[in-house]
Order: sequence, then structure tokens, then C-alpha cells
Amino acid sequence: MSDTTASQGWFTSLANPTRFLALSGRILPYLATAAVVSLLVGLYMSFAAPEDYQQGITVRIMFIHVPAAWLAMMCYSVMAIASIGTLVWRHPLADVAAKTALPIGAAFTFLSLLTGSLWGRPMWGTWWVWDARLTSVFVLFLMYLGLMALHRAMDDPARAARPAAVLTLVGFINIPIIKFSVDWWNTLHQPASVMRLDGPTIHPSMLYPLLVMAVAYTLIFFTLHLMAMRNEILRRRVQAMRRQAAQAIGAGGARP
Amino acid sequence: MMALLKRDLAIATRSGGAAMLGVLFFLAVVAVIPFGIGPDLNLLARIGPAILWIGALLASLLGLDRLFQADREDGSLDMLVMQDWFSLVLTVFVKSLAHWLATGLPLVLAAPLLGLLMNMSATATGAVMLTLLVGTPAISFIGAVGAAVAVVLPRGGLLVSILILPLAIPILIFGVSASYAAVTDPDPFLPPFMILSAIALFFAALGPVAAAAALKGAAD
Amino acid sequence: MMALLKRDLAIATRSGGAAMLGVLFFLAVVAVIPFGIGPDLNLLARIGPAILWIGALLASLLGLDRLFQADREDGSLDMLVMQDWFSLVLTVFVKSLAHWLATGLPLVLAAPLLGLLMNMSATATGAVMLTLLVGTPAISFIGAVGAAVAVVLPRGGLLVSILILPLAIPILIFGVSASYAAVTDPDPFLPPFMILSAIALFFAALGPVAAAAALKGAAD
Amino acid sequence: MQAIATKLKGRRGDSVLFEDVGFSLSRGQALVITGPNGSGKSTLLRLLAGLLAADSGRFLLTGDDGAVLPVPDFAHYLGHRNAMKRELRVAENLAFWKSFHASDSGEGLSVDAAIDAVGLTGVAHLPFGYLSAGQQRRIALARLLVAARPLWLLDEPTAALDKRSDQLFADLVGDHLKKGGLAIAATHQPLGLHNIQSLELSGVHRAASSSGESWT
Amino acid sequence: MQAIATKLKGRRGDSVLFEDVGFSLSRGQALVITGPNGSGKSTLLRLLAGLLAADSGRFLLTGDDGAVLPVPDFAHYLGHRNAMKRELRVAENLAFWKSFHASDSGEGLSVDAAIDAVGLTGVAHLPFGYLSAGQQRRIALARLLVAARPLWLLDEPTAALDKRSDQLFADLVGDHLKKGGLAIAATHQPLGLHNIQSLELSGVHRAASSSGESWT
Amino acid sequence: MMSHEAFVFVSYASTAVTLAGLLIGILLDGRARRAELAELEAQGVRRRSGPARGAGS
Ligand code: HEM
Ligand SMILES: Nc1ncnc2c1ncn2[C@@H]1O[C@H](COP(=O)(O)OP(=O)(O)OP(=O)(O)O)[C@@H](O)[C@H]1O
Ligand SMILES: Nc1ncnc2c1ncn2[C@@H]1O[C@H](COP(=O)(O)OP(=O)(O)OP(=O)(O)O)[C@@H](O)[C@H]1O
Ligand SMILES: [Mg+2]
Ligand SMILES: [Mg+2]
Repeated sequence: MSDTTASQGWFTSLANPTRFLALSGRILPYLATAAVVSLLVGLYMSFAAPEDYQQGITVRIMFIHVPAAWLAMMCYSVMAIASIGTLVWRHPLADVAAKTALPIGAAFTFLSLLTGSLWGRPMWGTWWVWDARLTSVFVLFLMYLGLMALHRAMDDPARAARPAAVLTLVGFINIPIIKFSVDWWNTLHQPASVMRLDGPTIHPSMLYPLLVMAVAYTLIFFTLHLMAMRNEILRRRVQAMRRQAAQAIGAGGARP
Repeated sequence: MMALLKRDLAIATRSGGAAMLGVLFFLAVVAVIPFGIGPDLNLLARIGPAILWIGALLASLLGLDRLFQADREDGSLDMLVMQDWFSLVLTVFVKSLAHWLATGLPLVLAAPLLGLLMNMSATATGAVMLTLLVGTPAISFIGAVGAAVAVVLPRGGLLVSILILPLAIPILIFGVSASYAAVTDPDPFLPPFMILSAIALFFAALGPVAAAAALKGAAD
Repeated sequence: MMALLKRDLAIATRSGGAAMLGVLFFLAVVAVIPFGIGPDLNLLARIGPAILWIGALLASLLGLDRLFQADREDGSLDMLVMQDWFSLVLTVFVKSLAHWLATGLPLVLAAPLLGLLMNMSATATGAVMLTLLVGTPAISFIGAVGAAVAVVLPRGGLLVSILILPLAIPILIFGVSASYAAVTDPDPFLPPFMILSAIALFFAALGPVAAAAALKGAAD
Repeated sequence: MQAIATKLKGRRGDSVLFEDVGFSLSRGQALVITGPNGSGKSTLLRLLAGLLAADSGRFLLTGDDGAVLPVPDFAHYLGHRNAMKRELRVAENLAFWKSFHASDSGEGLSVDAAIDAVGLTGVAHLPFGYLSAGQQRRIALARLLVAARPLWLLDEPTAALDKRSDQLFADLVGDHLKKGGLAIAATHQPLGLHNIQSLELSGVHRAASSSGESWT
Repeated sequence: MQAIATKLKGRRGDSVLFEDVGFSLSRGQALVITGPNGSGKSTLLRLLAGLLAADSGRFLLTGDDGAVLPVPDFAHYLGHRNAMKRELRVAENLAFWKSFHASDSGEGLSVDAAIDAVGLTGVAHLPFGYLSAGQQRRIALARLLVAARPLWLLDEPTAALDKRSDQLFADLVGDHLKKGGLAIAATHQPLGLHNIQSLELSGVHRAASSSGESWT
Repeated sequence: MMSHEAFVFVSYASTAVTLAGLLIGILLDGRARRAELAELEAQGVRRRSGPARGAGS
């Protein structure tokens, strides 16, 4: 062992929890307002959009299904990036970010599964099929829940961070599988029509509401995530204070 | 004894939630099946009850080895075994019950969702739930015997499952056949179900006594 | 490193026989399926490879959580983690190998017997054995990651299986499809088998590295 | 109340660890068992607690009226391990043992009072696993206080305790004796108790009896 | 060969357990770390062993030629736990560690000789789990003998040992030092060693650095 | 079976419920944490990195 010093990135000194709490407290109101406004606009646009001649009114499910599916994947990507932060810079904020993104990601994944099923019933005539895309999203859901269980099972967040980060990164294999499953295997599910290299193939009257809803979902995600991160920081602070209390008592020693 | 039940439930729900883990495992196992079998919905519906039962059996068996081992490792077991015979049997009963409440019951409640995924009919799902409701406590009770025997072994773990699996197989068989009897027409549901219930009662009586005997014998 | 392999194998065979449990469990899973399907021999033969694979997957997950936990409890893990990075990766590799030898290999050897029970043809049985021979080590290697993560847990148990099952799905998919390709005529056996081998190699490289990283991170 | 052991013989596997062990304790008296590693101190205590069966001989606890009392209901056993759950808070752990032990033999301290008595005021709401080795041992001692039982069987009670806590422990046992309790402790370290009998196990083991050769 | 620590700072969660810990040991010297329960003795040793990362400061082991040596290859760490498998025989356990440790730094005793050295001749064929607490600890000490390494890091090495074994342990360490080894031990009990430095941890913890508040 | 409108309605409603549930859960969690912190501070437990600096607590 030549050097035991933990590497301390520049933001270790910059971003301490108190400062993070202050900064996030200032940003939050704007973020929340933006989220609500864009959501309202998006909802208005999606109900103003014309009905699809094939799918009828059910096409409106798209405006909440597709963003939920995107967010489910984006949230895992955020976690993966945060995990790299945990492993490389060992910054606890990265761990806080990865941990708190979990329930939110799970919720969006759940929504994409649920709205997908609700769309599938009238369109395909069944709630559920075991096709590649649906199944890979289901696996993503399981991974979210598994990671949540992992965090819940550990009594010490500081020790949970790195192992959980490793696992998160290993699980990232699933994201490209979800994304490209429609191209690799022929399935019932729609192939990509918006996020394609050669530009969207979807009609603008549906594209714009979809995009606005996607923006709204993204803002909602960041708002919730920031709030959850603040909670987590407070939780750790409480935990730390409890531990300190234990040690102070130890140092206080026996009854006189 | 209420204190013991409360303590065991508190531990199960607090440290990682044994309950949640059981259900998640159940979900994961059932989700894996279609990858093997293929996405044929009819076939899935046909083997659904068997899969659900296997998943539930596994989920309640795994982790059963900790029933007494955890108490042994931290020394609590000594206090439990120091009690008189009747209290010890009661203690084992209560601990098994707590195990079932924390692990078995959530499985029963999760079964309908999985039934949906396996494309099972409502009747089949209901039958599986009913049989699980009767069968999973039996697994916990008979599992206590294995857990008690495992206490003496240096590293119980797997051995519990080895000891218990043969005993649990009748539960599995009657559980599965009762579930099928409920959907396939000529077969009556009640006979296998009654046998299952009888097994469950028998194990609820036998398990704690045998486990208590094993614990008394294992003290060292 | 040979010493480590020898030690782990000695422990596995001495205390309770991990190998035996795996095979027993495998048997139990495969034995209940006919109850669900009914005595339709053709159908049994058809889903045989899938059932065998699913059984093997679940059986090799059992006990995986103890891979490092046992070493942690008695303090050996400290010595393992104290090594330099390369030796640690090698250590994880060897431990996973020992786990496979004790748990996975017996499953491969038991497969023909179960193939008989499932009314599978000789070709199908052979194909399943071959794919299991390649696939089960992959499960052990990727499982090591879950086991390493479990080291920080008060009690690993089910959680490891939950975390690992999603990652093991590709192994299952290609294992099963290679097995089927061997019997159904138009499909070639080699492509899925090659993919399976590639996955196995990939996991054999990735698993130990990721597990070593998790172990280093978990030291306290 | 008296605790009387006569001609106890303890065996582990093939070898007899001790033989002819006898003592008699009455209210306010303590017995300290010493001996080298492996001499059978823990074995003797477990045997007194009824966790092991004696090979021969008997251990009786009699009430002040001469009636024979069941040891498990009137004795506290503190082993090498602490019998506490890491996941639960200190108060929850102690509350559990209070209600578990509180069968017959009278009252004990409240949970908070017991925690105070071992000098750890304020840890009640902490998970047991947060405490250091020495603190954990002190909470394990607090278990003896939440339910009053006359006989204490202690196996290396001061393991992992620092100097100051050793004194605290001596005070606790002293109090217990003064209230008419009995204590039997196995230890390597001087306990700082006065007025104690002592029993030294030799650590020389004999092969099991020549006439009826042992089977185990 | 020298072991030099400079300005080590150790943290657990939110509190700094020690700071500015420094020492310098050369061949034949020993350091004893003392302090109350929870003061950070174990933490310091794990940090020296490389099992924990120091918050700041460094610990270096340099050879006689001044080259920096990797601690993991030149140090034995003996923790609270014994690192032995209960299922395996004593001899198997020790043989495993002998081949596991025997990477670079020279020879050690044979397994039988090491068992003799800790005074337990004859237990080689017993499963480790059958031994008493003190005997187990002594076998754990024997691990240090089967592979020779210059630096010994010992965490409460004499826990559960009786008086005689304490002396035996002191002799073992004495021998090791005489052969030019180094030893660092954390303990509550006097180790009976002469010619030692000592380091007292206060047990008073400070919250993590004031500028950058800690995150965990 | 359900009309197509019903499917649309159920989708939107369940989305609203899920997201609202998430939001409320996070808000309640934050409240509970703040309460705990206040309780600890009332007990005299302080962060020893100086006085508890406000933001969020
Ligand atoms: C439970 C069932 C379903 C799941 C898990 C699911 C999952 C997904 C995912 C993950 C995406 C994002 C893909 C990407 O960005 O490349 C997506 C997009 C999409 N889904 Fe679904 N889906 C489900 C059911 C349905 C149904 C029933 C329909 C319509 C019949 C549908 C129509 C679409 C459309 C149109 C897109 C947008 C594709 C694009 O423009 O890129 N989905 N879905
Ligand atoms: N579970 C067991 N099975 C078989 N033999 C055992 C067992 N536990 C202890 N022994 C043996 O019994 C003997 C006495 O052990 P015991 O634990 O009573 O000693 P002790 O006096 O408490 O020693 P220590 O001071 O080390 O705690 C030892 O020789 C040991 O090998
Ligand atoms: N794994 C851990 N995670 C978090 N905190 C810990 C951990 N282990 C110990 N601590 C805390 O660090 C402090 C120092 O513990 P350590 O084990 O180093 O003390 P010690 O000096 O060895 O005490 P003892 O004499 O009781 O063994 C204690 O207050 C303890 O609560
Ligand atoms: Mg002892
Ligand atoms: Mg210590």
C-alpha cells in the first residue's frame, strides 16, 4: 500500500451537503413550476391532437406511454452515470443520486408497463405477451426492485454504495437490449419512430404533443429526484447523528 | 409469545424485508420461465399453476435455514432452549408462524398478478391462491424441523433445503394437483385439497414438536 | 490458488454437500412438471429441454449467496481482499470455479437421468448436457457478482438470486434455443451455441472483475 | 435460596473435562470459575444452565422453603454471545427480553433504568448493531437487570470491556449479591468482587470412564 | 525494514476517530495501541492493513534498501475473527493458509511445528469448530507462523486467552521481534512485551472536517 | 368489454395516481426526516461540525 489517501475531486470541497441543500432549495421552485406548466401544455396538446385513423382514440395513450418508457430508460442511465461517479470519484452525492433515482425509475417503468398493457388490450387483444421488448422492460422493472431491496437490506449506506454501483453498471446491459429489441427480434411492438438516426417518421400533429409530454416527464423526474435526494441527505444526517450519539456515550463511559 | 411474534416480524420487515424479497424472488422466477418455455401463451397457461407452486415453494424454502441459525449465532437460542418443553414447542410454533406471515402470506397475495402474467384463467388463479394459502404454512412448519436440525451443523444453509425438500414434495404434489383439478373438468377439486389440508394440519402439529426435540438435542 | 480450490471443494463436499442439494432440487422441479402437464409424453418431450434448463438455473443459484459470506463471517475474506487487484480477481475466479465444480457439474451429470424422465430423445439430452456444460459456469461467474454484493448484507439469501436472475436470462435463452436447434431440423445448432459460449466467456471475464470491485468496495 | 452442585461430571466427546465438581452457594454469595483455555468453564456453565446434560451428578436450586426450583425459570444465563438482534433498537431488544423472561420470578428494572445502570444512557433508540463491542456487551448485561432472577450464570462477562466498565460490572454484581442474589461466573480476568468462592478447573482431561467406554 | 505512518486520519461515517497518528517502527520493535471501547483501534489496524482507505495521511513499509514494499504481501493481519473454517481440520486450515500466504516473503514453520509452537500439539486432526474459544484463538496465531512475514498487525490477539497462553503469546511475539520482525497490536490487556512503543487513542471523536462537511 | 375511451381514461388516471403517490411519498418522507432531525436536536444531539446550518432542516 503506497498511498491510502482517497482521491478527493474538486467537487468534494465544492459541494458539501449543506451547500447542496441550499442550492437545490433555490432551484426546486423553478423546476417544479416548469414541470407543472409543461405538463399542462402537454396534456392540452395531447387531447387537441387528432385521432389516429387506425388506432382511434387509444392513440392518446401514446402520449403518456412513450415518455414513461423513455424515462424508465433515462432514469437507469442516470443511475449508471452516478454509479461511475461513485466508483471513480467516490463522491457520496453520486451514491445519493443513484439510490434515490431507484423508486422514481421503478415508478416510470411500472407506468410504461401499465399503460402499455392498457394499450395492448384493445390493439393486440391481450394484456401481456412475452415478446422481447415487453419482457426486457419487465426485467428492467425487476432490476429496479432488486436494487431497491438491496439498498433496503443494508444498514449502512456508506458501505452499500460501491457494491450497488458495480451491480448497477453490470445491469446496464439491459438498456441497449430494450432499445434495440424491436430491431433485433421481430415483435408485436412498434419499432422506433421518433428517436431514429434518420429523423422521426411520425406525423408532426402527434410528434409535438409527444415531445412536450416527454419534456414534462423529464422535468417531473428531475423535480422528484432532487426532492428525494434532499430527503436522503437528511436521512443520512439523522443516521450520522445517531451514530455520533452512540460514540459520545461510549466516550462518556461508565457511571461515576 | 406475542413479544416473540412481534420481534420476529419486526426483524423480517426491517432488515431488508424478507417479505418483499420473497415476493420479488417469486416474480423473478416466474418471469424467467417464459424465456425457457417460449412465449406460447396456451402452454404457459397450462403449466402456470405448477410454475407458481414451484416458485412459492422455493421462495419459502430459501431463507428458512435462518429461522434458528440467526438466533444461534447471536446467542438468543440458548434462552429459548432453556425454557420448559411446552414453552419451547410454543416458541417454535410462533417462530414458524412469524416466518409464514413474513414470507408465505405475501406470496399468496402476489399470486394473482403472476397468474395474469402466465395467462391463467381466473378460476385457476383462485385455485392456486387457495391451495397456496393452505400449503405454504405447512412448508413453514415442516421447514422448522429442518431449520432446527441445521442448528447443529456448522453451516446449515443448503442442508435444510435438502432435508425439507423431500418432505415438502407431497405438499407440492397435492397443491399442484388440486389447482389443476379446479380447472380440468372431470377431476374433483375437493379430494386433493382435503389431503393438502390434512397434511398442513399434520405438519402444524408435528413440525413444532419435532423441531423442539431437535433443538433440545442440539444444545451444546 | 490450487489450495483455495481444494479448500472450497473440501468445504462444499464436507458440510452438507452443496452438490447433492442442487441435484435433489433439480429432480424435484423436473418431477412436478408432469403433474401440471399431465401424462402427455409428446408435450413433455417438447418442453423437456426448457424445463431442464430452468431447473438447472434455479439449482445453481441456491447457495450462491454463501460464496463470500461464509468467508466474511470467519474473517478469511480480509486476507483475500488484502491481496493486490490481480490476485483478487484470480481468487474470485477460482472460488466461482469451485462453486461450479461443486454445484454446476453434478447438474450436468444428472441431466441424462432427468432427460429420461422427460421422455427426451438422446440427441436432445446430449444437446442439453452440452449447453449446460457451457452455460452453468457462466451462471456461477455472473453469480459471483451478486455474491460479492451480498457480502455487505446482514443476510444475503434470496436477494442474490433476485439480483442475478435478470442477468442470467441471456444464458437461459441461448442455452434453450441451442438445445432446441439440435433437435428441430431446419435450425442450425451452432449459431446459438456459439453465442452461448461467447456469453460464457464474457461472463467469465466480467464476473470476477466486477465481483472483485464490489469486494474491494465493501471492505470495512 | 441455595444452589448446590454435587459430584458434577462433564464430558465433551471422549474426554472427561471435570469430575466431582461440587459447591454450595447461598444468598449473597458468588462463585468464580477459573482455568486455562479448554478446561471446561463454558461447559460447566452450560451444564448448570441446563443446556447440556451432566454425565453424572446433580445441580439443584432450592428456595428458601426448601422446595426445588426449576433452574431455567430462576437463572439468567449470559454466554459468550450477547443474545441481541443487530437490526433492532437497543430498547426493542431489551423490551423483548423483559417480556420474554418475565414469567414468574418477580420484577426487574424498566428498560430505560437498565440502560442507565450500565452507563449507556441515550443509546435506547440506536440499533444494537451500531454499538462497539464493549457497548454491546454492556447492553447484554442490562438484560440481566430487566427481569429479576436470583441466579446469574455468567460466561466471561467482562470480555471486550475496558477498565472502567470492569468496575461498573463489579458494582452490578455486587448490588445483585447484596439484594440476595447468587452469581456464578467463568472468567480469565479478576472480577474485582469480594467475598467469593472460587473453583479452579485443572484443564487436565481424562479419557472417558474405563468401565463403560464412551460412545460419542 | 521500516514501517512509518504519517498523519493518519481515520473516519467512520461522520466522525473522525483519530487524526495525526504517526509512528515509526524499525526491525525488532513493537507498537501497542490502547484506548477505550470504540476508540478506533480496530479501525486503525484495518487501515494499516489496507482494508480501509485512510482519509488522509500515509502508511509506508520500506525494505532495508529503502524500496517501498506492498503491505499486503509483507504483513499478517489478525482480526477479531480467526479466519478459520469450522468444518475443516486444524491442519487443513493451516496448510491452506500456508500455501495461500507463501507468495514472496520467505519461509515459515511447518504446520505441525506451528501447532506445537502455540502449545496445542495433538489437535491437528480435529475440526477447528471443536476447539474452545481460547484454543481457536491460538490456532489463529499459528497462522502467523506458517508463513513468515515481517510485519504483524494484531487486533486483540489475546482475547479469550488464559494467563499461560498470554505468556506463550508474549514469547511468540518476542521471538518474532528478535528475528527482526515488526509488530503492531491493539489490545485492552497488557501484552507482557518489553521494548515497545505505545499509542493511546483517546476515544474522543470529532465530527468530520469543518470545511467540507462529511457526506456519509 | 371496456370501450376504448375507458382504456384511455384508466391509463391517464393510473398515471396520475402513480405520479401523485410518488410525490406524496417523497413529501411525507421529507417531513418525517425533518421531524426526526428536530427530535434529535431537541435531545441535545448536535452535529459536531458546528451549529446545524439551516438549509432544509
Ligand atoms: C406492456 C407493454 C409495453 C411495453 C413494456 C412497452 C415499452 C416501450 C418502450 C420501452 C418504448 C421506448 C422505445 C424506444 O425509445 O426505442 C416504447 C415506445 C413505444 N411504444 Fe410501447 N410498450 C408496450 C406496449 C405498447 C403498445 C401496446 C403499443 C401500441 C400498440 C406501443 C406503442 C409504442 C410506440 C408507438 C412507441 C414509440 C416508438 C418510438 O417512436 O420510438 N407500446 N414502448
Ligand atoms: N461444541 C463442542 N463439541 C465438542 N467439543 C467441544 C465443544 N465445545 C467445546 N468442546 C471441547 O470441550 C473442551 C472445553 O471447552 P470449553 O469451551 O468449556 O472451555 P473453556 O474453559 O470455556 O475455554 P475458554 O477459556 O477457551 O473459553 C475443549 O477442549 C473443547 O475442545
Ligand atoms: N463497520 C462499521 N461501520 C460504521 N461504523 C463502525 C464500523 N465499525 C466500527 N464502527 C464505529 O467506529 C468506532 C470505532 O470502532 P472500532 O471497532 O475501531 O473500535 P475499537 O477501538 O476496536 O473498540 P473495541 O475495543 O470495542 O474493539 C466505533 O464507535 C464504532 O461504532
Ligand atoms: Mg469458554
Ligand atoms: Mg476492536
